[in-house]
Amino acid sequence: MKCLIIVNESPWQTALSLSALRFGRACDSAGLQIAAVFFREDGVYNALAGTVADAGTPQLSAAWRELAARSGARLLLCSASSQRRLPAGSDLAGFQQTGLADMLELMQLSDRVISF
Amino acid sequence: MKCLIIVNESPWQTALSLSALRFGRACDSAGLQIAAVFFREDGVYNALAGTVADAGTPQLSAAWRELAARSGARLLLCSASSQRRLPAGSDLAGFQQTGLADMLELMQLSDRVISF
Amino acid sequence: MSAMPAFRLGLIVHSTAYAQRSARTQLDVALLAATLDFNLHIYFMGNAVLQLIKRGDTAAALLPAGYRAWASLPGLLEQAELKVFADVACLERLRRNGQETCLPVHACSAFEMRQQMVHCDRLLTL
Amino acid sequence: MSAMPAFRLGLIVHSTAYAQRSARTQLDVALLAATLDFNLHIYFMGNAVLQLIKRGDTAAALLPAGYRAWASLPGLLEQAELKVFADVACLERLRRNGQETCLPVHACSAFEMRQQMVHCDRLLTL
Amino acid sequence: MSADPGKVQACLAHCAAGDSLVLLNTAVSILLEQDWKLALETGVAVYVLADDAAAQGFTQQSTAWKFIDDSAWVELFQRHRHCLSWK
Amino acid sequence: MSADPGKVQACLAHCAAGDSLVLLNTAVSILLEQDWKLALETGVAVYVLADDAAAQGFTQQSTAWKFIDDSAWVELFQRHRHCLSWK
Repeated sequence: MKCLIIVNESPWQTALSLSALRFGRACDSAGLQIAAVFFREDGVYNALAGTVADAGTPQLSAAWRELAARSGARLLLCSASSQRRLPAGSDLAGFQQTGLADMLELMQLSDRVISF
Repeated sequence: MKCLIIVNESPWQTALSLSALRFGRACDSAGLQIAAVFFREDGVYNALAGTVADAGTPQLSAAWRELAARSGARLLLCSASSQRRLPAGSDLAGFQQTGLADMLELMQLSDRVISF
Repeated sequence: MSAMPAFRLGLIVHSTAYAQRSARTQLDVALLAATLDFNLHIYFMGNAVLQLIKRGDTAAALLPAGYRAWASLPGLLEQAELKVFADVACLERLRRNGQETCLPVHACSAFEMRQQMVHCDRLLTL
Repeated sequence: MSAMPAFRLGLIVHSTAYAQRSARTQLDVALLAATLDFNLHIYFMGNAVLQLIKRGDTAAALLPAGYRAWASLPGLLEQAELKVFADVACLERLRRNGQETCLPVHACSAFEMRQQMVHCDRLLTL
Repeated sequence: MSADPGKVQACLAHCAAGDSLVLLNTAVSILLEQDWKLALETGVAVYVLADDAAAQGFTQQSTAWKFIDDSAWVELFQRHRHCLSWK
Repeated sequence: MSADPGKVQACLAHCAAGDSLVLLNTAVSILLEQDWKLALETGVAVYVLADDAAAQGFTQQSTAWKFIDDSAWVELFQRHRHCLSWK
């Protein structure tokens, strides 16, 4: 079973990006194929690495890359959202910019979709 | 009369940062002294310049710098919030990192405080 | 990519007008789905239907225009169907206030909305 | 900087526990104000008072610990006063559920809270 | 000062005579509800940011509230010692 | 799936028999309210993410809901064709 995970929230203003990460890890552990994690709106801030994180909670951009490496999931940034929010030349290693058309195609090809 | 403006929200997820900008401009027009604009939590993303903005709405980091130049307001980023969110080496021209102690001191020295 | 003919996409819109700064956050997904000729169901939850009403000047509030592009949705579809649903109580408040939506909207209860949703191939919460 | 002796700061906390990811968002302001020996009023609005209850393991949810540091607040104050206010209905729900707050809290109505607020030199909405 | 329609009721409960209430951003949509002011103490003046109201499509005049521009918003801010946000 | 206590009631109104409701994040605090389930159709199974409940300080067992771990969350996700978020 193939699934698409959509992340709409910034890494710190809510705990939803964490929930999404936990869900992604649990999907991978259960043997589901994660077609992609698609970051929209403030979710694209997940690609930026802060320099510190509170003890006990992950640095999310690194955690997403680790999940991607383990599961084969692609990490996709909505280009419209990114252009509004991220400075030119940002280090987005491991994340790819893509359009909404790709999101809709992935959605069609996936068996399940979940939004955070 | 001296006032302190606090911005807690990201530039796109709500329209509150815009409201704060409008309020700052109106304060300046009315001859109030803006002691500082203090950016906390996701508000620190206001310092990042995206590469595009929708027609009819300002690119906020530039708009804040313009207000600062005109009014003499300092643009202060909460360092704890920034470290969690902004990559090392981000271009934050016009914005200064500072601690919560500075915010509390500014608050004491200001006649009015408003949070967005 | 070409849309499979019978594919029906349900878009669930929770945000009211300018809850986000950009007017295009949900709109762009709907417009794109329409150009791909998906069968499209759009569910406006609660006050989200305020995205469809007529508004005055937005520039003074420093807000981008854009919501009126919802009205162009039907024209983008070739063969596909478009159905728009919104909360009956919220539409009643609009009617009382003399406000109209720029798209024909089916007024329905939460439960009726849900009965429609299950007929979609995919639901996307925006 | 040294705090002016009689300065009373009111902190208004709207966010419940983990509404933001960091447990320190409002806490750090309160702790700092306490070390500066400000007179401190803290107003927990609605469910924000849940920041003060005992919680289990947070690591499994990938959440940082930290809220228990609210309990250290009284120990940081030398001469200054600390008063903590929360919504009476919310505290009643906690009591029914067998949950206690880690700070002594004055239960009050919205209106009573507001009567207290006006005696602060400065109010900060966090 | 409230910017979120979902928070206006909580805000009203904290108002007392002599206060001013400013509705901005999405909170102006509360004007659609017939009963939104039921819980409000008498003697609380209600203001609505005119530019936000126009952007939201609400322009109806009423004796129950007053539309103000941003400079009047700043005047209110100066006149009141405290400004609380409900967003 | 709901992550916001303020949205749970709207979510309940959309539920029908056979649905599953998963409470996560701050939405688990809704368990404090005695009447929160009044508007829920019968036949809707209620699940609460155990790790979130622990982090929020809610661990009371009840016949009205079931605590689940993240792997059971994924199982529910697989079992239902659609997953709607109320956050």
